[in-house]
Parts: sequence; C-alpha cells; structure tokens
Amino acid sequence: MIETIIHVLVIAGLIVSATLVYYFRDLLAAALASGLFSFLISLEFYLLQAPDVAISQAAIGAGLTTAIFIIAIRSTKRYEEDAP
Amino acid sequence: MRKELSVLIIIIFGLFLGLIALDLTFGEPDNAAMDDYFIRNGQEQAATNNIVTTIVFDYRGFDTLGESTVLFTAVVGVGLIYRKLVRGDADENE
Amino acid sequence: MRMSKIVRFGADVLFGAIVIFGLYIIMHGHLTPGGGFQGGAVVATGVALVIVAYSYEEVIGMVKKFVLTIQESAGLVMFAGVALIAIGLGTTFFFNFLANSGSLFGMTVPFGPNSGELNTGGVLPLMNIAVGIEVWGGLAIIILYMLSGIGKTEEA
Amino acid sequence: MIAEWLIIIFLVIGIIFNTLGVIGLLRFPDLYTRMHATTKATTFGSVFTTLAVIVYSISLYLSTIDSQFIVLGVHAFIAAFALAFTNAIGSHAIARAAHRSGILPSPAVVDRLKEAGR
Amino acid sequence: MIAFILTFLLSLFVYLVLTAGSGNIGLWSASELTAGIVLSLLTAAVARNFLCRARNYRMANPLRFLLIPIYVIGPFFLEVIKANLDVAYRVITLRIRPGIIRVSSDLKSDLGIFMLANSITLTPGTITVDIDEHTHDLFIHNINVGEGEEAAPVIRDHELFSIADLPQWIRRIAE
Amino acid sequence: MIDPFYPAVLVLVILICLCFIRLILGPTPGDRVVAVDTVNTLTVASLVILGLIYREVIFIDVAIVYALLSFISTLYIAKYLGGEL
Repeated sequence: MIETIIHVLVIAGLIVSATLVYYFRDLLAAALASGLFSFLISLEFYLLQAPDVAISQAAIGAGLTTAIFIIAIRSTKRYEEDAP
Repeated sequence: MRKELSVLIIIIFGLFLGLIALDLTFGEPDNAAMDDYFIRNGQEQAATNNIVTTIVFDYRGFDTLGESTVLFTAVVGVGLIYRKLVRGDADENE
Repeated sequence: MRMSKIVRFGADVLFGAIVIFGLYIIMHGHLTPGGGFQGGAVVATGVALVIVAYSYEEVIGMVKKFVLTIQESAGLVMFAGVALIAIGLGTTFFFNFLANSGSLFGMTVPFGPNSGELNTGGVLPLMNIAVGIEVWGGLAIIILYMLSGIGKTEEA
Repeated sequence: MIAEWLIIIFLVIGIIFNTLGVIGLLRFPDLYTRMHATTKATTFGSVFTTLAVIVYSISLYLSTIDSQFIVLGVHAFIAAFALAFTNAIGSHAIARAAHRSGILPSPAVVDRLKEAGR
Repeated sequence: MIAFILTFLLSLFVYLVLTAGSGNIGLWSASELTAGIVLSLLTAAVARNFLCRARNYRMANPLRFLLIPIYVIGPFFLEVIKANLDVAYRVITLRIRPGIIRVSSDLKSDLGIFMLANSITLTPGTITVDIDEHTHDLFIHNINVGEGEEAAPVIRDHELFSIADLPQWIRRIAE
Repeated sequence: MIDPFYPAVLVLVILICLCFIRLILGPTPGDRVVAVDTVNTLTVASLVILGLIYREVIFIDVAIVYALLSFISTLYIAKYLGGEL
C-alpha cells in the first residue's frame, strides 16, 4: 500500500518536472528541471529494482548531461525568445 | 482556442494511456520462454552472478558492440565539429 | 576561471575517490549492478569535476586530450579483439571461451544465490574493462571539446 | 529490543530535521538563510537516517551471522560520509556564485564581502 | 614518487573498505587483494598529481590521520548538534539577524583551510561564502550576528564556536 | 512491531514533492539550485533506506554513486551563475 503511494508520488514529481522543463523561459532553470527529472527517474528505476539503469541514469543523466547543457547555454544564450 | 484544444487532447490521451496501464501486469510477460532460459542457464554457462551483465555482454554481445560504435561515432562527430576551433587558425574555407 | 580554493581542494581529494570507485564498479561488473558503461561514466564524471574546478588553461595541462583519444580507441579495439580471439580458437564470435576453464577469470560459481567471487565470469570482466576504458575516454573528451569551443567564442 | 528503539529514535530525529530543513527552504526570506536550513538540517537528518540503517544492519548481523549485513553497514556509512562531504562543498559553491551574480542578502545588518569589493 | 605511493595507499584503503567481507585472508579474498593492488596502481598513475598537489607531505603522518575521526566524532559532532538545534529554533520562530562578516584565521595549509571552511559551513549557523586567496580570510554568512559584532571589521575564528575550540583542533591536525 | 522504514521513505518522498514549490516559485536561479540540492540530499537518504528494505547489499552502491556525482551538476551551475565558466 505504502509502496504504491510512493510510486504515485514519484511519478507525479516526474510529470511536474517534465512540465516545468517546458514552461521555464529561463533556459538555466529548464536545465535544472531536466536534471531534477533525471534524479527522480533514477529514484523510480531504483524503486522498480533496476539498479544498473539507476546507476547509469545517475551518472549520465544527472551528472554529464546537465554539464553539457550548461556549457551549451554558456556558449549560446540564456533566455529563450518568443516564437515569431 | 488552439491551446485549450491541445490541452484537451493531451488530457484525453493521458486518460487513455492510464486506462491501458491499469490492465498491464508488471513482471509477467506472455512470451517468457527466452527469459526463463536465460535465468536458468545464465549463471552456469557464463559463470557469473549478474544475469544482466551476462545478457548484455555474452548473449547479446553484438548489441553492446553497436552501442560502443555509436559512442565512438559521437565522439568522432564532436571532434570534427570542434576541430577548427581548437586549432584556431583560419582555414581556407572561411 | 578557476573556482575558489575550497572547491579546488575538494575536487583534488574527490577525484581519486571517484576514480577508485568507478574502477571498483567496472571490476565488479559481473557481480554487482553496474559494469563497464556505468563505471566508465562515473570516472568520466570525475574528470568533469576536475574540469569544472579549474580553468581551461590549467585543465589542458592536467588532462591530456591525446591520452583520452588513445583510450577511447583502445577500448573499442580491445572489445572487438576479445571477441575476435574466440574466432581464432575455432568457436563463434563473442563466445565466452574463458568461462569455467580454470585459468584467468575462469573459476566456476556455485549455483543459486551467493555473494560471488571476483575470479569468475570468463571474458565478461575483460569486456567490462574494455567498455569502461572506452566510455571513460569518450565521455571525458566530449566535455573537453565542448569547453574548448567556449574559450574560442569568447575571444572572437 | 534496544536496537529497535534506537532505530525508531534515529529515524524520528532524521525525519524531524529533514522536515525542518524543507520548511526552512519554504519559509525563510532570502537565499542565504534558505541555504542555512537546507545545508545543515537536511545533511544532519540524512546522516541520522543512515545511522538508523547502520544500527539495523548491525542488529541483523548479530541475529543472523551473515557478513553481507556488515558490508551493507559499511557502504551506508560511506554514503553518509560522501553526502556530508559533497554537501558542504556544494553549498559553498552556490553561496559564492550567488554573491558574485549580484544576489545580496536582503535583510542584512552587515555585508563585509561587498565592502571588500569582491 | 612519494605522491605516487601515498595515492596508492589511500586508494588501496578505499578499495579494501569497499570490498570488506569477501573472503578469508583477513576479511578479503586473494583475488580481491590482487585486483585492489592493480587498480590502486592505476589510480595512483592517474591521480597522483591531484591528491598531493601542494607537495606537502605533513599529512603522511598516521597520527594526524587518527586524529581526524576523533575530531569528527567528538567536538565536531557536538557542534553539529548544537547548530542544528539553533537552526530548528530559527526555522520555527523566524528570529534572524543575518549578515556577512569577515573571519581571519592563521591557518596556512590547504587542508586546514578546507577543514575550517567545511566545519564553518556545517556547524554554527554560518556558511562560508567566499575566501580571500592571499590572506586566507573567510567571508561568512552568519544567520544571527551578535549585538555589536557588526562593528568589528574582523573577528577571530575561535569566537564563532562556543562548545569546543574547533580551530585549535584543526591546527593540531593540519598544521 | 510495525516496520518503520517504509513510512520514513514515504515522508521523505513527500518532502521531495514539497521542494517543487520552491523550484516553481524561486525568484532567482540560486533558489532553484538550492531546491534541487535539497532534493539530492533527500533522495540519497531514501535510497539508503530502500536498499535496506530490499535487503540487498549491492543496492547501496547506487546511493554512493548518487551522493558523489549529484553535486557535480550543482558545481557546473554555480560556476555558470558566478560568471566564471
């Protein structure tokens, strides 16, 4: 029972963070939200007892992808412009 | 108007997927003959405790080879993109 | 630019810890969750830690791009080479010729749940090491290349 | 028996401090004070929940002589240590970056760093 | 060479802690010991210029190493408990008086500065915000600046701690 | 006696969800970074407890990886915010 509630909460957090990635106009905040998405999906993989995937998600998705995003934002620009 | 319509479509689609997910049972696929074979014989044939590694590197070795090649290609692509910037000299193309 | 002294010292201490931990994950790939890809990603993230703590000019003196390139290629060659040795022995590609043979990584495991022994697994540890070396080099060099792009656009 | 009470006490302390940290994150007025709540309280709480895990693994080892529970305790201890170590460095990095990017402490009686011209 | 050996020993220690309880030579099996030595040699080859960057081998003394766990369990932990009760009180009552103050310490080595900064971050209602790279003065955000403390341009490091004299301990360990 | 570990994980996950409020509200990017950092700490705590619940030694390794690596993205963001990258 409690396990089901935990699953539901984590998946709700996943949906909220994925929506935030879409809504943030500040790309730095969007990169943060996508990093948070990676953290939470790593937790969800762990709850589903798949530690291999959880490790690779924690290392790749949470560590390296955020770093690459930040470097890319640094070399382009930070704020998203409105669509023409 | 378009925004409301798209939100409506998303909600309907989400409910649809949720209804489908109610019927699924995790961990009991229908065609499980191959899984059973791996689980029964993997530890003995590859002399390994971690079945996941056994499948990734032994039974499905070609997949891993392709995955490594993909990573290699990605690195080569990144290197090609940034090559001129690294060297810093004006090429004849510019 | 470099970050503050505290972050730099912390990165220096943590780099060794992350490297040995990633090598532990690579080496125990056939016993515990993880393996070549995961361990290589962990070590590459450690390299990213060094990159973020120091400035780019200092980093290219510490982390050699040439060594990482050689690592990346050598890992792939080693991975395919281990698979090719099996053909040389008269079996199929990717055949696990070392398992249960009694030589290196060749001990047999008892059936059923047990905590495991490092000296098992046949060619799987070798392949883990190969993939680990490759992923270490590849992911680290991607970040280095992207960082070099920043340094150039700033001057221009 | 005493192990069970210790586990309960450690877990309750850990949960209480984690909750206080999150409440502080939501309630405090500016970034630096929020960082006080999150850094100290959540690190302390997480270390205490990890201590509960260590105590439970030791009691499991004493009841069933199985060395894997000792390994579990040691690894949990390493996780707690790494957590405290990285949290301190990370919060220092965030505070320094925030001050450099121009976020000043809004209710502040004194700001020596700004006076030093950094 | 000394850096290589020190890094080797430290990483071997970490590896042996990670794999404890695997066999019966002591706590380890023979293959784990072999793998640990090989991997530690590799780590030492990669990371020898990082761990001993300052070429300061004062920490190679094992007595100083033994002091670190005593420091963490003893005075540091007491300060942590007091600091957390303090933060809990301030979270509930919102009675804060924040400010950034300047703290001077006569610590010279990197490890000393590092330990002092992290102790300050984790303990008495303070966070290290910045550090002066030349004079090693720390700029500290204090959540409750005492009455009259904001007038002093520089305060000494031991005035921050009330239960135990942590800077004295750090000086004993790292200097 | 009730197993106290599952309720503890439940409380931690609820706290993780509360951190989203600061992530959405946070006026400056610094506040958002602090919120994400808090989520990291809470997640490591819940990972350790879950590893005990499943009685698997090997699961704790994930928590160590997480604790060691999650702050690297924090460092990158901090370096960018400070204008040093």
